[in-house]
Amino acid sequence: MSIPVKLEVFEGPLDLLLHLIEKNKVNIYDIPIVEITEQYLDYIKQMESRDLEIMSEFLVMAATLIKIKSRMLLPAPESEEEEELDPRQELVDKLLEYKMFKYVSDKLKDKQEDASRVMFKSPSIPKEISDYKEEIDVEELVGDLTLSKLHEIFTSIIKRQSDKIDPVRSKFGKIEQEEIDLSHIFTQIQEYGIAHKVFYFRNLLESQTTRMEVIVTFLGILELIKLGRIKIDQEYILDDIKITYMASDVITMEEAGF
Amino acid sequence: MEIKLVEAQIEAILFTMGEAVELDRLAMAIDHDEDTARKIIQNMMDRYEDESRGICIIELDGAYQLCTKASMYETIIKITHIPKKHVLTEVLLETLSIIAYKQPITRMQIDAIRGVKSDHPVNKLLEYNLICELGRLDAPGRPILFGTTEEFLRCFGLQSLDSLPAVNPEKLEDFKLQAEEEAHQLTLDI
Amino acid sequence: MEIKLVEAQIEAILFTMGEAVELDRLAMAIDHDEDTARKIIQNMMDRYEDESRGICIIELDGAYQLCTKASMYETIIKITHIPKKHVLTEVLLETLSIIAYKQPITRMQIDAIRGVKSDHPVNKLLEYNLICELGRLDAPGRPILFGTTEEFLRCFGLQSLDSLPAVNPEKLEDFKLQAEEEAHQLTLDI
Repeated sequence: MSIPVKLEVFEGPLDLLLHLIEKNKVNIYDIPIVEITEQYLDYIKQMESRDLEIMSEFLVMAATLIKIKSRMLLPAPESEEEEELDPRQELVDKLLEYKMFKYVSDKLKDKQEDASRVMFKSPSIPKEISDYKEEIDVEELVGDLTLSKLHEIFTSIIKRQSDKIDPVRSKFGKIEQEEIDLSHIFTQIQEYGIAHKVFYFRNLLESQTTRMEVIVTFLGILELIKLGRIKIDQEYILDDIKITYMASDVITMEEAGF
Repeated sequence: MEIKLVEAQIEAILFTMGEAVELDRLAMAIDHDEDTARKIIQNMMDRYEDESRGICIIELDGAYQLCTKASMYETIIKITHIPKKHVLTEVLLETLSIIAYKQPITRMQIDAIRGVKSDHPVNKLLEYNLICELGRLDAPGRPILFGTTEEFLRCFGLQSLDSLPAVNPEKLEDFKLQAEEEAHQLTLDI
Repeated sequence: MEIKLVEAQIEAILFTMGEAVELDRLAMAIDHDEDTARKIIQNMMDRYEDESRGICIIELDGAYQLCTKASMYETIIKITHIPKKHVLTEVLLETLSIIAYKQPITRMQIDAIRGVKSDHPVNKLLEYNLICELGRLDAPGRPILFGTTEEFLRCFGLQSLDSLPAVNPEKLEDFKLQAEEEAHQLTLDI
């Protein structure tokens, strides 16, 4: 798929999704999830964000889309008493809420423009009322606040702060931010595939623990399905995904065309 | 006339102070109760509407301030340079509207609605004094709660939070209809 | 009425400028010659004489300025003496306690501990004279260092900062251990 050379900048995954929905002129209540997910993934592949924080937020949404997509591809359980909720519902609600705030922020912008035409005047207390420096009675302000109360407040702040420090990670010392290399993981999955032929998604994750790595691995799997190099089965919902590697060689990401 | 004198006093106070003056302080200064003070000010506000007046009284959350009428803008910029106010970017506006409508709200709740981290816009809005900390939520981690300031009301020409543009459920329905219409006009190629 | 509009414009200009504005500048802004402008202003001055007005226009050497009437003096003194309500909010207390125990401390360090920009509470505490600037840190940007004032000591009945209750290092260790234990009890479900 061809993508415009200059990528638009989006504030976040919801912003991007809304844009795609509008661009495709589709109903937000009935998002063609397959199409939108594909375009979404195309977009984030083009993103050259060095900012892992931002990138990971886009990736989390990618994973959500993929999850919804896979749930929609599954046949709905037949004899369920309760009617199955549309897997898209939660996302739709989020999108609508976000869209609503985009709408009101536009309204507020107009209001601000109108209001900026109004001028105020700075105080002009006559000089002779020289004692106008508003007296603040500090003693009254402090009131019955005691030192021990102040101490208590400080202690709780410090406690909160040490709670925030993850004791496990903080022991690692300085953590170098790790670049997650999609092409490397892409190759790894295939090498694993050649060695094992049939394996489970969970097997791939054994050595990988960060959320980012899980997401990237999952993206890699999706690419390989698209390329027809693997096939996946999942007998029951939430069951581990069984992967069968069908090719016998390793293809690089460049060769695969991205 | 006693009432005329009180009006003059209120005008003088608002003119001198420049900033918004709370009703209770005004009432105290003119030696009347708050109800009477409010009525007198309401009355004055009506009379400032006269087309020969270039200034008016605005209400900001129970405080009153003198300012020029918006229609005077063109004339004023002829004579004086008006410093540009902060231009709020989309991100800031978006974050600000979430805070305005959902206050008191924590940063995490803002993040959840926006789908992205909001530290930066929140700090910028604090810096511009458009939002402030309201305290901490009584929940694990005791996260900070944010809300809007008087400056926010002034900057957006709002009397109080009640005068925020309404977002009613009907509006959501509108979005729905709009989306459906658009969808009907197209043949989808899924 | 055209003349009414011009009056409104003059009022708005004088209000915004605050200071005295020369006749020729005023005339230019309202698109009239100086004679007409002067006549209109004279007329306005008469009407400001009404007892319901607290402000008036004065002429100073061919320039005009808005100011409060002399008779309003007592009222203005009164309002400036009615104190605003000041309270040490949760936000202020938190910031004050950090400064008291960590002084000398920069604003950035306060931000880091609180997890949010703290310009506003710091400025308020400065205004209340509970904290003051102690100098500058010898580091890039030479940030200001803050500490508590004598006023602070007096209000809390302290002889010197040494009498601040200590937060001992052991206590800190305790916190760390606690946090670690809690972390161990969690099974990570990644």
